Amino acid sequence: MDLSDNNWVLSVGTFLPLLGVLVMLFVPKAQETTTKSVALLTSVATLGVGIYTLTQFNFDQAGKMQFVAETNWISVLKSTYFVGVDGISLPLYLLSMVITLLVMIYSWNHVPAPGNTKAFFALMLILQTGMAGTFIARDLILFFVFFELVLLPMYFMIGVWGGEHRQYASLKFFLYTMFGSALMLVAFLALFFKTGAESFSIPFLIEQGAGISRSAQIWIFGGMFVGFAVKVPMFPFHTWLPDAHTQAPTQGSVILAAVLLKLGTYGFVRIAIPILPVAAEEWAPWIGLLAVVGIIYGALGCLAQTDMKRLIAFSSVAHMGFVMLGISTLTPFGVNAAVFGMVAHGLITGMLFFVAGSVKERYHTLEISRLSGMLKQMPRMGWIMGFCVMASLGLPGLAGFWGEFPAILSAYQPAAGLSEVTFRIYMVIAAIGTVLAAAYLLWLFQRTAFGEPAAEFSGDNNEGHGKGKGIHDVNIFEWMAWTPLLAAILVLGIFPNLLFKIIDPAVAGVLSAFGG
Amino acid sequence: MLLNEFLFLGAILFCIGVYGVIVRKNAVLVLMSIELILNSVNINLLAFSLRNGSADGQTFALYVIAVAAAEVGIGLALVLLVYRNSRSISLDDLSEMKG
Amino acid sequence: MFSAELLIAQNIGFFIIAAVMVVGALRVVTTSNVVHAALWLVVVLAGAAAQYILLAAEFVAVTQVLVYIGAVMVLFLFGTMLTRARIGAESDLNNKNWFVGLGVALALLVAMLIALRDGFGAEKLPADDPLVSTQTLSDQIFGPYLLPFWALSFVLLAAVIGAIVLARRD
Amino acid sequence: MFSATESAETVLRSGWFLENAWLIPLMPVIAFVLIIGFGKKMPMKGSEFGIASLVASLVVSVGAAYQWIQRVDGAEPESFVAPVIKTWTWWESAGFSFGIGQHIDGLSLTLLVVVTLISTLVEIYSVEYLRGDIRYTHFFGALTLFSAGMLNMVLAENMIQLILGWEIMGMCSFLLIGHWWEDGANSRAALKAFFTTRTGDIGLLVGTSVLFFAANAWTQKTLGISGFTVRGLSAWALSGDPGQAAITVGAVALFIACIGKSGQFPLHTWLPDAMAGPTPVSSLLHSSTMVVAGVYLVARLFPVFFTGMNILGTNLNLIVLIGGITIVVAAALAFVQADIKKVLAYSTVSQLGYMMMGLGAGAWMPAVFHIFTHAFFKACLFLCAGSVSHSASHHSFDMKKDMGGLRKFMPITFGAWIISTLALCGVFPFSGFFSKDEIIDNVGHNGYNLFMVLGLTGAFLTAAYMTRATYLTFNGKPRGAAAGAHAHDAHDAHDAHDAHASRGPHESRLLITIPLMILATLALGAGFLNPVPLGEKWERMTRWVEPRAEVISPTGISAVASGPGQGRVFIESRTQESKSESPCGTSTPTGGICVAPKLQHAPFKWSKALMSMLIVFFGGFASWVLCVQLYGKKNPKLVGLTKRNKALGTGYMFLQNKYYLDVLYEKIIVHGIAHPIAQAAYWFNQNIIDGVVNGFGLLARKISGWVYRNVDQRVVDGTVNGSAAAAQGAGAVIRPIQSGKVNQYGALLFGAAAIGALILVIINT
Repeated sequence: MDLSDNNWVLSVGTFLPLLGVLVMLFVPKAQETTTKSVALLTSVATLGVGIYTLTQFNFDQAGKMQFVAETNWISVLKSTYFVGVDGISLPLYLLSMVITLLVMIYSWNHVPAPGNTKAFFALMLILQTGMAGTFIARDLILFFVFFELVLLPMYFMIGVWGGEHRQYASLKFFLYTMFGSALMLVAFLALFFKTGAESFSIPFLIEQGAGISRSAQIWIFGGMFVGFAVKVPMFPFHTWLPDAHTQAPTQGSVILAAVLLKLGTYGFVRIAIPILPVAAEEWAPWIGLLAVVGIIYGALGCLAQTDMKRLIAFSSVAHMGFVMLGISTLTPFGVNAAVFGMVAHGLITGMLFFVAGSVKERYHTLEISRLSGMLKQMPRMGWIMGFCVMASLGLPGLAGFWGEFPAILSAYQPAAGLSEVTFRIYMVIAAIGTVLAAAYLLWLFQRTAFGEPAAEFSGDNNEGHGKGKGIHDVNIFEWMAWTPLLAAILVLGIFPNLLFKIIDPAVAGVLSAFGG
Repeated sequence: MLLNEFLFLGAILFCIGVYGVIVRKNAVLVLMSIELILNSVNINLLAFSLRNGSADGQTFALYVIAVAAAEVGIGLALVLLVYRNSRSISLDDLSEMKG
Repeated sequence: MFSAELLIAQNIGFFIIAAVMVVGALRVVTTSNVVHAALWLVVVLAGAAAQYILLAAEFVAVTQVLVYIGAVMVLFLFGTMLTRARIGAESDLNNKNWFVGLGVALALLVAMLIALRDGFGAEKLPADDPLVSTQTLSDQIFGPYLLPFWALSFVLLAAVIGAIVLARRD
Repeated sequence: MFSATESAETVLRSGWFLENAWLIPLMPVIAFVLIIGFGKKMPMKGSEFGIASLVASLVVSVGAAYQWIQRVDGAEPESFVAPVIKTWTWWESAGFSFGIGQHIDGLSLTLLVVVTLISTLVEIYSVEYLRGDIRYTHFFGALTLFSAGMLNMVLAENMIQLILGWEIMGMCSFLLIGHWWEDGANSRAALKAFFTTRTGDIGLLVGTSVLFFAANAWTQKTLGISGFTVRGLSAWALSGDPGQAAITVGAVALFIACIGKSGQFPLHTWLPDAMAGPTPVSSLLHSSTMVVAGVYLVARLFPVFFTGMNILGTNLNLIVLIGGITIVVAAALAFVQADIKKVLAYSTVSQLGYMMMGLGAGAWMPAVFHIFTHAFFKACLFLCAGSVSHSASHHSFDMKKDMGGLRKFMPITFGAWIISTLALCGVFPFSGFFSKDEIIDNVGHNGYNLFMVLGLTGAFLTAAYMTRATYLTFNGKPRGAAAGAHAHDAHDAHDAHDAHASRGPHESRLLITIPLMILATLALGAGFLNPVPLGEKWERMTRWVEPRAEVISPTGISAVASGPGQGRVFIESRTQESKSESPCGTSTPTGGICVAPKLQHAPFKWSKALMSMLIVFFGGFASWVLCVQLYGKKNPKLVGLTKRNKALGTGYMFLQNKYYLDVLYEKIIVHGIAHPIAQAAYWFNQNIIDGVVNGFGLLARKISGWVYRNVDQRVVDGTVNGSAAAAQGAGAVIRPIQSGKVNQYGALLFGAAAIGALILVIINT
């Protein structure tokens, strides 16, 4: 493969982190700073490559796969190392890099107990490779490998650095996803054999997929559905999420919310729907149903929470519901909204988890009833939280809205062949969901940020302006880690076209089977 | 002779072994069940080797046997160790990985 | 060179041995006495060896007898003794979720049987068995499969050391 | 047909201000950024940014208004005057393109001028009113952004942009109402306001979607613009294309949003609570912005509602009904309030009812004119109330406790108050008369007699409660804080201004009184912009603002007006097409489109006007007598009458509790969702779903035993929502699956394998 057409950038961008891990292995455990800086440098370099990719990306051809690299890999399985990005992959690919870098910065002085910086940073780098790889893989086996590669580091991250119930949470997370991906693998294999056992490459399967008999398609899609739905997570496969999020360390939650959940939805858009259009049409109403149930259900779950982090976790269920609703319409409009929603949710919820983590660090609790008057003790933190809350409940002008409103809009007119009535009902339910979202998020904000600080934290309280002991406002690392996210939320909110422009053609390609 | 006769036999043994692994509590018995599974695999290997008229199957069967021996050795050593530490080899009592 | 009778005899032999093996295997996983289980396992392994012969794999059969019935079983019995398992019957060798095991095992069985049936229907084994001589076998092992062989030897070495380390009393 | 048009071709004037009206919302936004950025460092703590930007916006809007008048006067009489439209593509998705831009015509300009003017005055007033407040800078930031939101909504060129402004306003109102959030009550009020309006917004989202998909095809075909655009929707609504179902659903959905935002019955309960915010906020919210947004939306998309609700077709429709009810219901509530701001709040609600009723009854122009006049006198009234509490009663708003007899202490405030009160009651020649009376008149004229009666009742009640408020505040003897006694239950006491505690009641500083005077003058004079009684040629507003119902060529509005010289084209020559029989609204226009339905105006009759005058005076007089007896002379017959008389008592209680609507919403609905339902869902989550998911584990135990223990657990520590407890419960359930036991891992492994294998088999056979 010649290097002229830049087909090396993706591989480099994906595997650079592993190189970093390799280097880290030779750094003695004691020298934490060195370890950190190696890790940080690695992810900076990775992001550098990512940005180079962005600059080289041909935006007029956003619909087409670019930087394609293909070489033999496992000839026995007829599986090739086949990577490439298009308008759908690129934003998520970059998102994963950015998030990792920011998490690294944040972790600089936030390494959760029980320490062991080296392992922690190494895991994050491995995670980065897995996530990036999943978004660029164009071969099912490759995809699966990366998909699973993501699993283990996260398992350890939760299981080692997590909260008191970490084993429970991590194991639940692990088993769930394992279960899902087992079925997914089966589905992949079935697909492989059904298409004449010739290749695992996605474009090939897209050509061949239509040939599969209807019933077989539906079965295979079912397998993939479970695999992806667990990751999304969709109701009723979501129960691992609150535990995982609540127990995971801040960094874990952020990566989980910002990128990992997107693997599932990405799988739907990239693999399940284009390869099995017929089955997709069969399943769409059910996916839509689960999506709206998830929206309402997640919202109700939030209202029942007393723990801030858990509440945010449940809100993810609701938000991913909007994404799935967009996808289930099978219209380009809806899927655009969904992809935008993925990115927006990644930024916003990631940010919310950052805030939650910092709050936990300062107050040593996330019990909503015990927190109050944050705006008094740390105004900046409070307003940042307010900003994220507003973004998360879909305020126009901030990123959240452009994932939410178009998704609702698209549900009014699903793709041909889907029942309009059903989806219009979904639309109304989803609209109600937005109100509930406003309810729980503002409720959260009002109870934690407003009011007088609780006595137990307010410390030496001279006429109400006294900062509590040990309660300091946003520190420099947090600023460094957060500013990009906040900026992105705002910018994408004001210029949604930045993203839509890239996504649109790619999505059109994905849905070509539906005449989209 | 039919190929399937052997394959079926292998399958049946395999499932019995699986049953044992799941049901048995005593570590030694679990190891035995694993032996069952390995043997069923061997039967398959040999059956195919005969069918394809190639020696690969047999070669692998040999390897499997060797590995099985090693595995049993280690396994029993572990059992012994465990027994020494907690005067029991009932797997129900061994839940260090409990969450 | 084989006559029809011999074939029939083979078949009969196969079924008898197979039956014995299955029964033995069932006892292994059901008996309530560890030592008995070990002995039943011997039966199964012996049966397996016999089947190998039917499958024209003498060398493997011999190895089976030597390694398994010779060494492994002894290991097992020692293990049983050393962990002071009562020679008599024991009350709770099985844990409570036997039906899970049953379910899973049956599911697996069904799946495999169906697959095999569809896969190899009534395919016959070559009657005039191209006897794979022990020589070819050795050529295989020390020829193309040399690397695995080395790996295997390392594994065994490691196993030996590991076993010593683990079981050493100190 | 175009040959005929050349003759009639006239060039519409335009101008820099009209072309660049989109600057109006932009400048406050920039100011907001500046304030947040380095407001704290500025000498005036950032307020200067806000005021400067708003003044700038005011200048631009006035300029634009002037040029619009030029444009209209330059145009053929009775011919449609194309709005000045600019659009830029904001974002595109899947072939749909969404623009952002400006839609400038008489209506939007009216609002623009009013909003910018009042925002400016309110901010000037706030400089004094909130001097030394803890979050002075934040306040100005939020206030400026709030105005920006409203302005953006007013000149929105399409629905998405409108929603943008609408929601930004909602968020800022949340921040402003909750400005003193140390007090839980305030932040709850803020939450309530946001949440209520947000509930209405379901309608906005749904309605927009419905209308978009219903109209887009037509608009794209005929006008080449998206189905979100205001003008597109208007033209489509009158084109005879829409199916009745779609447009009705859309209109109703949108109207629900308006009910929420404009505090119409039954979603009006958030409005009085919104008084928790600082007075300037209340003044801005309730005079010209927030609550007017809903009314404005109806007026803006009037054709949609016209067709969708079949206005003028029947003598009853949702809008007029809600409006009518709101007038009376809210006015009645105003009687039992002791808080002066709440009296005004309810009066606002009832005035909004007038506007809605007017729109619903096809009295478009009077309703819009009422928005215009009402803004001035209501803002003035609120600012008066603020001034009173600021300088006389130590930030208390309780008329009964802390006011009274302030007439002599604060003459300017009193004067302003009286003028605006008269305007509010609609006394000739104050501005209210020319708008409110017109509404009532036209409502009757269009055949909605029942609602005319309601309107008159409203007028009566208005006069009565305003008299009561005036009496309690300015007459009689100073009470409580006003008398110098320190108010401990200060309504919204904040750090500043305890300097006033020492000096008794006194007139406020200039920064407060000047806005008062300006507003009072407007409240007095604004009516003469459209004095119907003086006859046709005086009705300038009608001429400038009311869109003329003329059949025009699609190019008339679809093409973006770029620079001066935007031409219009007639379809038929003027001879046949005379004003009286314009088909717009009544029948499908042929060979062209309409963007406004044809509405006729009620001929003015002094007799009717006098009648309503009498009603007003009677109301005022009766109330005055009552007040003198009740509060002044403490007449034993009246004092505590509600306690003695059963019927009155219950009625009083009923009003006191706001018809128990709050109870319904908060206690039953919200509480219901937030607690039982949510808890149930969560319980379901923790136990049922997790239970199913942990099926492997469950199989390992006796189901009954599990249920028992779980129930037991829940009974013992009777909580399910605590995440810890839940995790415990779930943990107890899931333990078998992750017990660290080899067997079960084996079971899982082989089980999964078995399932996989089975599926493979099934697929392959």
